[in-house]
This record gives sequence, C-alpha cells and structure tokens, in this order.
Amino acid sequence: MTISLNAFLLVAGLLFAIGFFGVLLRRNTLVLYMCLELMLNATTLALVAFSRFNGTADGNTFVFFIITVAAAEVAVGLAIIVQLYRLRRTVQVDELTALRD
Amino acid sequence: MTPVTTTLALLLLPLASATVIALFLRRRHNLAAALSVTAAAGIAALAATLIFAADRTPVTASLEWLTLGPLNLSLGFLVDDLAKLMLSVVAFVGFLIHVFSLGYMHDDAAKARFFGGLSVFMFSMLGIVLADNLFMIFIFWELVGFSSYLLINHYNQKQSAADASKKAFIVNRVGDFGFLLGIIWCWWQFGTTNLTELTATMGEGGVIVSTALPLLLFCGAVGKSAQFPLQVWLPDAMEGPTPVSALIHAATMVAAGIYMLCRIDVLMTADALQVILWIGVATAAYAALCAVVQRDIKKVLAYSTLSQLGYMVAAFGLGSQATISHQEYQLLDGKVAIDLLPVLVPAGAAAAMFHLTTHAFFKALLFLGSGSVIAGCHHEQDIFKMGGLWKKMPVTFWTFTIGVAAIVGLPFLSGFFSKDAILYLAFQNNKAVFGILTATAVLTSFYMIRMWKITFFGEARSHESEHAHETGLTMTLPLVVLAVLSVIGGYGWFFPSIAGSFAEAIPVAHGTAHTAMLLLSIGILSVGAGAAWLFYKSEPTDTLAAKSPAAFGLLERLKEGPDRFYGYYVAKVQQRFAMVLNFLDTIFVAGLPRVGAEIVSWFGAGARLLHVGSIHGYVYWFLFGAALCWAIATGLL
Amino acid sequence: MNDATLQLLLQLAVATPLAGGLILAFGNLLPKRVCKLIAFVGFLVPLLVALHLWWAYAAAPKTSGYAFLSVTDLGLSRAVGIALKLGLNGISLPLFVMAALVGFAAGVSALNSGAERLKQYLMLLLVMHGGLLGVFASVDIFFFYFFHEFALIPTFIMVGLWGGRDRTYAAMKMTIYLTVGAMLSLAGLIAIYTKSGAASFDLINLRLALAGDGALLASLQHHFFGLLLFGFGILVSLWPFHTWAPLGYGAAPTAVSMLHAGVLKKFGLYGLVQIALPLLPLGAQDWSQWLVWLALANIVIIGLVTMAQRDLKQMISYGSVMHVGYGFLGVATLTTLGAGGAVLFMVAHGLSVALLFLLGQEVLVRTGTFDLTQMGGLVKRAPVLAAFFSAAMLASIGLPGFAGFWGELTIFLSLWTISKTVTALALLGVVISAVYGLRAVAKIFFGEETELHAKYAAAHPTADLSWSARLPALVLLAALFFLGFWPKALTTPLNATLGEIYPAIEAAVKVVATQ
Amino acid sequence: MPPETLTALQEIAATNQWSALAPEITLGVAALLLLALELALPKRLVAVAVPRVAFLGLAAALALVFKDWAAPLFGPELFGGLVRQTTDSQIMRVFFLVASALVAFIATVVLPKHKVPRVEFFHVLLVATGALMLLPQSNHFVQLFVALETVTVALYILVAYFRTSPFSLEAGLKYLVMGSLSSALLLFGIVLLYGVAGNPLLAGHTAQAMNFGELAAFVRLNPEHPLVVVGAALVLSGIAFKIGAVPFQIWVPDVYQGAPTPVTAFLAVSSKAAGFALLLVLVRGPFQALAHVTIPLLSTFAALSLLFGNLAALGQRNVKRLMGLSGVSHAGFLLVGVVAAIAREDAVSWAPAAVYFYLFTYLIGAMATFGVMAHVSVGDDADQDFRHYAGLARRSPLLGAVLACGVGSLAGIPPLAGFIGKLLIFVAAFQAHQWTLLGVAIVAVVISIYYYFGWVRAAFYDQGSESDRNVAPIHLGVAAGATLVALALAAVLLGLYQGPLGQWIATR
Repeated sequence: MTISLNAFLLVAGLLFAIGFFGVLLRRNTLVLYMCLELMLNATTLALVAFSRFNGTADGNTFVFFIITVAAAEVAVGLAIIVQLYRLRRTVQVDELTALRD
Repeated sequence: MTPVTTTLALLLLPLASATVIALFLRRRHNLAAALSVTAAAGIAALAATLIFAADRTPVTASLEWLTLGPLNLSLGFLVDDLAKLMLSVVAFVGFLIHVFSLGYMHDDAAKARFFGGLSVFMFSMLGIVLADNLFMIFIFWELVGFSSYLLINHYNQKQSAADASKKAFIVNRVGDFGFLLGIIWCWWQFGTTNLTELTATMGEGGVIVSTALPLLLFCGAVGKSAQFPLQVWLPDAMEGPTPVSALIHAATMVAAGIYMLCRIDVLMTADALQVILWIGVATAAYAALCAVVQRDIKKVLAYSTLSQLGYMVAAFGLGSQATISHQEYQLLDGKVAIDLLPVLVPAGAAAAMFHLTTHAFFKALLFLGSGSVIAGCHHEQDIFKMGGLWKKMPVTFWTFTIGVAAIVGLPFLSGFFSKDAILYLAFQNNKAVFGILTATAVLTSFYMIRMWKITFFGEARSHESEHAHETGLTMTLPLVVLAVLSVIGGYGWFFPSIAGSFAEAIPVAHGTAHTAMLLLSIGILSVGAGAAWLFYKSEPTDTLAAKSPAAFGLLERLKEGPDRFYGYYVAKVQQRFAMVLNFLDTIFVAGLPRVGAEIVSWFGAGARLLHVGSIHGYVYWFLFGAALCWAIATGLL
Repeated sequence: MNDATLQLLLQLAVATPLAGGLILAFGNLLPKRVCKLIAFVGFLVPLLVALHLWWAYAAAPKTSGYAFLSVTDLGLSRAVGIALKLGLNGISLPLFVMAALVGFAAGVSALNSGAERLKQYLMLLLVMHGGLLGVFASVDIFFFYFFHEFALIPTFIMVGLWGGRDRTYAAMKMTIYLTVGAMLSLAGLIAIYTKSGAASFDLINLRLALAGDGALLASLQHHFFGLLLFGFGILVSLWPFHTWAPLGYGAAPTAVSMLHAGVLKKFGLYGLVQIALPLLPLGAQDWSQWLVWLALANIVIIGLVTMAQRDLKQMISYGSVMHVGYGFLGVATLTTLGAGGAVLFMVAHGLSVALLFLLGQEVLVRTGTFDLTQMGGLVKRAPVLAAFFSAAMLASIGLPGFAGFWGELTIFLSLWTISKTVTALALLGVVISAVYGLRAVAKIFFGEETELHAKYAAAHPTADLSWSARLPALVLLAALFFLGFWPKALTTPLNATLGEIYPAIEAAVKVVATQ
Repeated sequence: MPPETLTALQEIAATNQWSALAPEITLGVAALLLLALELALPKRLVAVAVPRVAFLGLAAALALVFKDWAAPLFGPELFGGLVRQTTDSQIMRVFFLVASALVAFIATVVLPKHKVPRVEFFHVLLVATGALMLLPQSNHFVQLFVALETVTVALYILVAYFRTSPFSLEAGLKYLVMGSLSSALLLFGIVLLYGVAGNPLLAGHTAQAMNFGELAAFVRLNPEHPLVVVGAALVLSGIAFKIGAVPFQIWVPDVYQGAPTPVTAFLAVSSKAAGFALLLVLVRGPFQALAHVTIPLLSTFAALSLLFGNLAALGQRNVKRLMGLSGVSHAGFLLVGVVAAIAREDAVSWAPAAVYFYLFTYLIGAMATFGVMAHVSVGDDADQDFRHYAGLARRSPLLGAVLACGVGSLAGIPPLAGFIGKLLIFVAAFQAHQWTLLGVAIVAVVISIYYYFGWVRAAFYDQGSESDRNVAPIHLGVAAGATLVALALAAVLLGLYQGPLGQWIATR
C-alpha cells in the first residue's frame, strides 16, 4: 500500500497549520519558538515529498539548507530569549509589550 | 502754433505745473501758487486763440494708445463748437478763480498742495472737454473725481472734510460704475467709442438696441452732476475751501455731466430723454425746497447749484435726438469720408449749454462773493450771524447783488435769457414740466433774496460781522469781471462768439410769446423776491422756523432724508452684511478644511493604536496578510 | 547686444540672487556690512537686467516663440525630457520685469527692516527672489514648477521664523494648502506632458504636439484642466480655497508678503494664461462657467469681507485676494482681450499690493498697531507717507493714471462676451474696493489724531518716511505711473504673443455668450 | 561515475567563476580578519582599529565591484544557474556597500555611548553586507533563501545588540518571531512552486524547478494554475515583510524604536532596498507571466502602505518610530514604481531605473537623518522625541541644516533629491496609466508634508522648554561633520543636477 503524494501534502499542510496557530495562541515564548520550527519542518516534509514524486533532486538538497538555517535561527533565538528572561524575569509573550505606541 | 499743438499745450500745461509743484515746490508755497496761476493764465490765453480762431472747422487729432486683440484704444482731441463753448467756461472762469484763490488762500498752511490740486483738476477737466472718445472721457472722468477728492480734503485735519471727500469719491464711483458699463456696451455694440464715428454710424441709420445704453451713460452724469439719486455728496463737498466750491462744485466739474450728455446726444432715445427729463425736474424741485432752510451761506449756494443743474438736465431732456445730415464722398484711397454738415443741434442741448454757461458765470460770482464775505467775516459761514455787510464790503455787496439778480432772472441779465429759454422750451413741449419749473423759479428767487437780505441788511449780529472789512484787490477784481460777464453773458453779440452753432439753436420766444415770457419772469421775480423780502427780518433766528415750525420741520426732514437713508444703508445694511460674510468666511470656508484635518488626525491616531505591542496581535496581522494574498491570488478580490 | 549675450543676461538675472543666497548661507563668516552689500547686489542686478531685456525685447518684439532662449541639460533631458530652458515671450516678459521690480523693492525694505538674524533672512529672501525670476523665465514646464516650489520653501520658513502673531499655525496652514495646490498642478502638468507625447517637457514642443488635430480628447482635456484649475486656484487663493492667504500674509514679515502676494501668487494665473489655456482649450471651455462664478465670488464676497476687516494688514491681504478675482475673470473669457487684460492686471496688482504691504509696515512703525479703529490723523506727523499710501491705495482700486486701470478696463471689456450680468457684478468690485480703500486711508491719516496715536507719537517720535524707506516705494510708484501713462510698453509685446496663441483658442472654443 | 554525468559536472564546474564574487569574498575575509584582530591587538587599539579595518574592507569590495563593472562575466548564469549578474545587480551592490559604510559610520558615533563589545557589531555587519550583495544576483531559490536567511539572522543579532536594554531585546524577539514566520511563508511558497513546476503531468514541467529561468518558462505555460498563483503570492508576502509593506508592516515601528540607531538605519535602508531589488528580479523574472496576479497584489500593497504609513506617522512624536512609519510610506511609493515597471513593460522601460533612483535618494535622505539622530540621542537610544530636537538649530546649526536637508529630501521638497525621485515615480506611473495609485500617492505626499514639517518645526521653530535650553551645544567630530555635510550636499546636488544618474536612467 503506497502512500500517495496528496497524503504527504495533507500532513505537511496540517503540520504547517498547527505550527501557525501554535504561534498565534501559545503564550510561552519557548513553545512559540517550537511552533516556528514545526512550520519549517512541515515545509521540509512537503519538499521531500515533491522531490520524491516528481523525481527531481533539487528538493532534497534544499532540505539541508533549511535545516542549517533553522539551527542558526534557534541558536540566536534562544540566546535572545535567555537574555530577555534574565532582564525581565518572564517569558510570557503578553508581558513583553514594552515597545508599543 | 497749429491748432493741434495749441490743444496739446493746453492739456499738458496744467499737468506740467502739477508735476513740478508735486515734485519740487512742496515747501515753496508762494512759488507754487504763482506757477499754478500762470499756468491758468496760459490755459486761458491758449483757449482764447482756439475759441476765437478764424476757421470754425473742428480740430481733431488722435494717437493710438493701447492695442490688445480687438481693442485698439486711442486718445485724441475733438475741439468743435460744443467743446469750444465748454472750454471757454473752464478756461476763463478757471483763471478768475485761480486769481481769487491767491488772495483767499494767502495764509493757508498747505498752499502748495492746494494749487497743485487745482492744476491737477484743470488738467483732468480739460481732458474731459477735449476728449474725442468715451474711453478718454471716462479716464479723465475718474481723474476729475480724484482731484475733487483731493481738494475737498484740503483741510484734512477736520474729520468732516475727510468724510465728505470720501463720500464724494465713492458716490462718483457709483456713477462711474453705470457709466463704464454703458461705455462697454457701446463699444461692443458699435465697435468704437469715437464720437465722430458714433455720429457717422447713427447718421447711416444705426439703431440703439435698448434705452438701457443711453440711461447707463446717463448714470455717469447723475454721479458727476449730482442728480437725484446721487446728489448727497454735493452739499457735503462744501467742506473744501470756497474757491474749490466755486470752481469744481459750481462752474466746471458738476457741469461735466451735462457736457457729456450733449457730447453723446446722438445715442439718446425718446424714452431715455423722458427719464432724464423727470430726473432733472425732480432734482430741481427737491433742491430748491431744501435751499429754503439752509443756515450756511455755502450750503444755500450748493443747493441752488443742484437746482440749476436740475434745470439744465431737464432742458436736455426736453430736447429731441440730434438730427444728423451728412454727405459721403469717396476719398482717393477708396475710404469713405464722412463730412458732417453742421449738425442740427437739438434745442434742448443748446438751451442746457446756454444755461450752463451763464450759470457758470453768476454761480462762480456768487460763490466767490460768499468767499469774500467769509474771508471778510473771519471764516464765519452762518448767514444768521452776519448782517449789515453792505456798508462794510461795498464792492462785494454790489457784485453779489448782480449775481443774485442774474440767478433770480432779473430781465436783461444773463440768467433771465438762459432760464427763460428753458421755460419757453418747457412751455412748448410739456405743460406739467413747465408748471413745476416755474414754481421752482419762484422758490429760487425766494431763497436767494432771503439769503441776500439776511446776509447784507439789518445790523451786524456777531462780533466777526461787526468788524468785517472789504477784501483785497486779488479777490474783488475777479468778482467785478464775473459780474460783468454775468450781465453780458446772455446777449446775442457775446454768446455766439464763444458758442458758435450752439447759439442759433437756442429756443427764443418771438412776438406775443416773447412778451408773455417777459411778463412771466417779472411775475416770478416779484412774487418770489417780494415774499422773501417782506417775510424775513434780518435777526439771529430763522423767521420761517419762528413763524411756522411745522413747515420748517418738513423742509428740514426733506433735506435730511436721503442723507439718513444712505447713512443707514452704509452703516447698518452694508456693514452688517459684511460682518456676516466675514463670520461665515472664517467659520465655514476656513472651518471645513480644519474639520477635514481633524478627521484625518483621528484616522492617524486610530492607525497608531493598532500597534498594540503584543506579538500575538502582530501575528494576527500576518494571518490577515496571508489571507489577503491568498484572496487576491485566487481572484476573489 | 547679440542674442548670445542676452541669453547669458537672462541666466545671470536668475542666477545672481541664488548665488547671493548661497554666499550668504555661509554668512556668519562674513561681516554684516558685506552681507548687506551682497544682498543689495543680488536684488539690484536682476532689476537692471530685466529693464535691459525689456528694452531689448521692445526693440525687436518677437511675434512667435521665445526671445533669449537658452537650453542647459541637467541630466534628465533624455530620460524624461526635462532640461533648464530659459526664455521670455510677450506674456512672461511683463511679469518677469514686475518680479524684478517687486523683488528689488522687497529686498531693499528687508535690508533696512532690521529683522534679527538678518543674514539668514536675506539669504532666504534671495533664494525666494531667484525662484520667482526663474518661474517667469522658464520655458520648461517642470522648471516652471520647480522654481515655484524653490520660492515657496523659503516663504514657509520665513513666515514660521520671522513672522508676526500665531506664525507657526499660519506657516503650517500655508504649507499644507500650497502643497496640495502644488501637487494638483504638478499632477495636471505631468498628465498633459505624458498624454501629449511631446518630445520634451517644455511649452514649445507641447504646443507643437497638441496643436491642431494633435489635441487631446475633450474628456481628458476636461479632467486635466480641472486638475490645473483647482491646483492653481488654491495657489492663487480662488474663492473657496483662499483662507490661507489672509492668515499667511497677516503673519508674514513685510518682504515675504510683498513678494508672495505680489509675485508668487501670480504663478497660478500666469500658468493658466501661458500653459493651461493654449494647451487645453476645450477643457477651459468646460470649466469657464465654474471659474466665472468662483471668481465673481472672489470679487463680491471677499470684497465685502474686506470691508468688515478691522486690521490693516488683514484688509490688504483680503484686498489682494479680492483683486485676484479679476485675473481669473479675464482668463475665464478665453479671449485675447481677457487674457491680455489678465496679464496687465497681474503686473499692476503685483506692484500695488507690494507697495501697500510696504507702506502698511511703515504705518505700523509709526502707530504701533494695525487696528484701524484706533488710528486717525497720522497725516500731521507723516504727510509724505500719507501721500504714498493714498497713491498706492488709489492705484490698487484702479484709478486711471495708474497701471491697474488698464488691466481692469480690458478685463471688463472682455467679460461682455460672457454676459451683461457678469460684467455688472464684476464692476461692483470697482465700487466695493473704492469703499474699503478710501475708508482705510481716511481712517489712518485724516481726521483728528486719536489719543493712541498721540501717546505713541510722544513715546516714539519717528519722522516722516525716511529716504531708505522711500526708495523702494518710489521705484514701485514710478513703475505704476509709467505703466499707467504708457501701457503700450507692455501691450505691444503682449499683443504680439497673444496674437500668435489665442486666435487658435478662440477658434477652438466657440464661447456661447450666455446672455 | 557515468561519463556523461562527469562531463555535465565539469561543465557546471566551469561556470564557477569565483572572481565574479570577489567583492563578497573580500568582505567575508575582512569579517574574519576583524575577529583575528580583536585577539591579536591590545585592548585600547581595538576600539580604533576595528572600524578602520571595516571601512577598508568595504572600500576594497567597492573597488573590486567597480574594477570589473562590465566584465564578460555578465549574461550566462554562474555557479550552475545559482547566480546571474546584470547592471541592476551591480548598481545594487554599490548601493549596499555605500549603505553599510554609512551604517558603520553611525555605529562609530553611537556605540561608544553604550557599554557593548565593538568587534562583533562590525563583523556581523560585514557578513550581512556580503549576503545582501548576493541577493540581487540570485537566480535560484536556494541561493535566494540562503542569502535572505543570512541577512535576517544577522539582523536578529544586530537588533538585539544592546544586551542590557530591554527595548533592544524585545525588539529582537519581535523581529525574530515575525522574521521566521515570514520566512516560513516564503519557504512554503517556494515549495509549492517547486512542487507544481516539477509535476510531470503538467505541460512544460522542468527538473530544475528552482531555477528562475526554468520556472519562468513553466509559469509562462500555465499562468492560471492555482498552486502557481498561490505559491507566487506567498513568496511575494515574504518579500512584503522584508520591505515593510502593509499588511506585513505592523512590526516596523516597534523594532525600529527598540533597535540601536545604526541597526535601525541598516533595517530602514539596506534591508528595504534588498527587498525591492529582489522584488524587481522576481517580478520581471519568474513571475513575469503572472502580471494578472502581481499587479493587483502589489497595487493593493502600495495603496495600503501609502495610506497606513502616512496616517500612522501623523501623530507620531517618537523620532525612530516616525522613521519606521515613513519607511512604510516610502515602501508604498517604491511599490508604485514597481507596479509601473510591470504594468506597461514596453512603454515605461525606464521604470525600474526610477525605482533604483528613488532608492538612492532615500538612502541619502534617510542616512542624513539617522546621522543627526545618532548625534542627538543622549540617554536611552529608544526614547528620542521631538522634545530632544527643540531648538536644535540653535544648539548646532550644522546638524539643523543637515536634518532639514535629510527630512526635506524624505518629504520630497523640490530643491532636494527626494523630489526628483518622487517625480520620476510619478511620471512613470502616469505613463503606465496607474490613475488610482497616483491619486493615493498625491494624498500621501500632502499628509507626509505635515509630519515631516512637524519634525523640522521642532528643530527650528520651537525654542523648547527651559530645561532643554541650557544643554551644551552638540560636539561634532570632524569626520562625522564632513560625512553629514557630504550627505546634505548630495541631497541638494542630486536635486539640481542628475547628470550621470540621469543618463543611466535614459539608457535603460
């Protein structure tokens, strides 16, 4: 029983939506951060699926770049969150609204 | 000196004197006075050469002044019999008044400015007299208005003088409003405003489209000659020095209106003449009634001038449209030349001009006489404070008496001839008008004799008149000359010499009509003068006020009426309306954009508040953004 | 003087004030006296050049195209067709001369006005003056607009910094109004240029492209003329958009209100006569009815509002707004006579308004207030000022003998083609202006001296008009007199150019006289 | 290794012209050299040496760019279709180098006022500049994504550079979340395009779906395909975030306020310019056939940005937030230029040049203003209000004049360069018949005059309250003064004489 392309795309789409709404709703910055990574992974899944079913190689090579970029983002992101926690003693997104009009 | 160069010199002489005075002689009073008087003398001399020149053909010249598209406006001269007649009045009377003002203004602080003003006036007046097209007349029309503004405002420290000059200029401008509208209409209708060309086109059967055109042109005369609706400024204009009142508000400027009417009588239509007639009659009657209750000697003369101007306008109104016969012949270059045969001058215009000339003489005489009286009584103008002056100022008394005799129409004086011509014309054309004019003549003699008796007879009623003394030679000499002119002005051997073709057209009664007119004028004289002489005692109070306060009050209100009406209009109606408009302007027209700006700033505040600061809020924006992109991409939007 | 040197002279006239401004920008390095000298030269040179060009032009009036035409490419000529083209024709020459005259008068009055931070003040005034001359000298429409803005920016700064009461609000309001006006007119100008497909952005090519059957569609002409009309309307304070003018001039220092009311405001009217009418005749016809009634509102409504003013400077400002109505009426007739009248009017109005603002300032110096109700009897202390002021007021209400009369006469004559009622209503302005004009003169100078005057005179005994103040007034008054007595000096070149442009407009536009 | 793949690999290897990317490489080397310097040099020398080396690196890169300006390397795609160099990309490389030099200059003014390490700032700055220069040359989505993400991550670091100030960190966090969200959307778009372009069932499918050339061919064949259209829209949304166009601009004021002033300048100028360069490459490259989608999309973005940017800036008193919002409105103007470039490709061939010209005038105006802001900000970098500018003209006339030129150029006041930029955009839009957009643009200019005038008024007219009056006149270094005057003069000169730049536009 082979899994069709649409199934993969469906899963990728779902993952992406979950990630998006996670960012939208979760209050903790770290969880929010995980959701962002989730969205990136969703795109990698879709990419690999396309590459496999279309028989083209570019998708696979692209995945590695996405993973490295995600890693860089995580490194910088966590550094900022840690420093922010040290200063503001909170990671709740709703309390981090010092900058507003 | 060809006639054209003399006319040009005639016009530019006063301008030159005025400029020299304005630029260099502001402090040098005597030199300025001398210059202005010599200029006046020069004008009189040049005018004499022009008027008494051998050949009677009209002197014409013109210079193209401004071309813009269809308009090519040129300034030029047309010195025909009518112009020569008016020129004689302006030049001779003007010169005499210049001489008189030497004495009268002798110890005035701003003499240079006064004489400069006189020269400017002479320049503008001569401009009107000599002009050959309506544009040029209009230009000098306003310049004359300006010079009268300048001269009325001579004693500019006095608030009343300032208000009077402002009133004079504005009322003149109201008249000019209609005048200019008429000129524009005439230009668009006939393509030209040149008088000779107008006469030619009318001669070839040109038709006046609507009577509004002549009536609009008449507006100019109403403004300048202070006819009924716009007569309020003339009595106030007495604020100016007396020579100014004599020159401008008696002899020349106010006559310009009638002169202009005669200039354009080709454009008149029957019912336009009817309107002019009745306005003239109304002014004459109204002014005569007002004159009866005046205390100030100059105000009496001012109202009498108004009345006489009414006479002249009525006379013009009685006349018919000019009948023009002409002869055309081909010039070498193919252009058609129009040789105007001597134009059959309408009787009305001739009578009006005749009365204008004689009136100029005796009214100038009366004003200068009153000036000499005022000077003698150390600037006292109220006739009830004078009295018994006939002993102290004999020359002034006798010349003044000749003037009074002329105006009341004592037979065989100039006033008698010209006024009777008008009465005879009225008698021929319109009985009702004849009746009113005769009544006005009676009133005229009534108030003149009243003023004459109160001023000169009885005993001196104030300290000034007690010590009154005869004025100097420079003031009495012009009086004598004018007295002579007032006497001989009407005779057949003098007037035609200056009037040319105008003289023949004057309606003269012959045979039985002649004697009837003679008896009529004697009747008028005796009734009016007798009543005045018996009625008025020369005491400090006005006997009419004492005898019948009701009548006096009625006449008083009659005089105040128009002034109060105009005063109410300007102060209340016009100023209120201006205030309301100003309020509306600042509130609405300025307010609306401010409200707009306010609304925009609310939007601004709203947009600014969207930045709530929380990341969740911002992610919602992203959701909205992604949705928007998706919608546009799939063509939903 | 062959043509090349004349072209150079024209460029010199526009460049000297700007160069002067640039030098004064580093003014604090130079002593005050040197700065004033540079400023004086900056104002004098354009006047001398303008008079010479006027004389040279009169010697050989061009019946078509531009005299002293010079082209300098500043980089954008190939991309967008914009290059600095300077030249004068019959329409722009009179205004160029007027700009030079008023500029010189304003400059001299600023020199001895003793404003604080005088160097910066003179710098900005020089830049403004350069901008003004550039407006009337430029044939390229873009630079026509560019120089206008070039002159507008110093105005806002000067009103904001050296102005009178509530100057920041006035500067702000002026900026917003005039920017909206400028943007609309720029949009209109670019629209014409892009749609005409002309080779370059200047009048010569545009007229070539749009002449005859190359003309734009009537609907496009309608919209573009609408844009230009309302853009220029705002810049020249047409009736509903005029509220910035009295406020702005009330708060502006004298030299600025002289230059702005006198010259810069003519940008819009000149734009209509030189650009909008020739290029968009059908559009002009559609809008002419609107323009007539708005201009009449200018004359009658603002005229009455002027009567209600109690502050002298506000009255002069409102008076200038009212008189602008005449210019618009002349343009609205779409005839040679009307347009020529409008140009004559612009020149005369520029001179007389500038003179009035100058003398208004002198009245303030001697009475300490602009409030008319407290004034009276100034003639005793300052007879010469009284003479100048009444002459200026009489010139502004159009007394013959001054230049104003010819403008108004030709405009009234041309109005007849529209309708009798319109002419009558416009003529009302003659009476209204006489009323408020003479009322002001009488209030300030004649009658008894009010106690306020007496008190102020005792405290500050100022003599009559000093010679340094008399010079600018004399220059302006002499110009008014000369043009009043000898209008041919302006009308011959004007008639030649109008004769070349406007018959085509009149043909295209069959003005139905709505009798 | 089958022979044909070997030869294919050799061919691809042949296109690896490393010399074409010499400028980027020098920047990388300079960045590393900086780190080495910090180790080698003694403490006190570091503060002086680091900025100089950074400037040297930038200057070297600039020299290299000019050296082989029109070298034969143009045309064929390099590095196996990853990189494609055109005149536009060369112009943008110069732009980024100049912008980074100015950012470095502002950094030398601002950083000494705060206790933060100096070297890392310049190191990251140089790396980011290298990545920026690569962006306009990208011809492949991988190259695009990597360069874009390098710039974005570098900016995360720079925005949060003031570790001790909560504002900077919070700005960093916000920029991080928004940035990664937008790159996720961008990525999703790329994936969709890759997926649909590679699908064998569709006509014109291609193996190299990521390559712009191939993708353009595919898109031309089936422009209506839903996945293509949605994919393109998502990619454009990612770029909309980069240029700060509505509706992806809500983060701009907060991040601009929080970030250190040099970084705000970097964001406002370089990051926005990179977005536009990329947009022009995409819109005239792969998405050329999608005009029916890109025009409505970008027009909506333009109109909304023009209105929102100006309206929100109306009441804004904080100077950095004002620059952010004015940046949004300038994005609107530039989008009008881009739409004009797409709408009538033939008639308005010089529209992209007008956009680049506008970018240069924006560079000059913004950098002059940021230069003045750097000198005026005293206390906390985030809190710069109109009050601090009260009576600036008196405290330091030079700064006042430079501010007037900078803000005047941003506002588009005629004698200054900004006006010519706006004019060219207007003329291009006119020739492209974008009537509605023009109407909105005119309204926008009028509103923008209000808040720019407010700022200049504060500097020139308000005398400020007593407390500000006695603040000592601002000390201005000679180099700093010279740079600012140069910027102001450039603003004025470019306004009057467009010379070579004008010619360049004409030759498009």
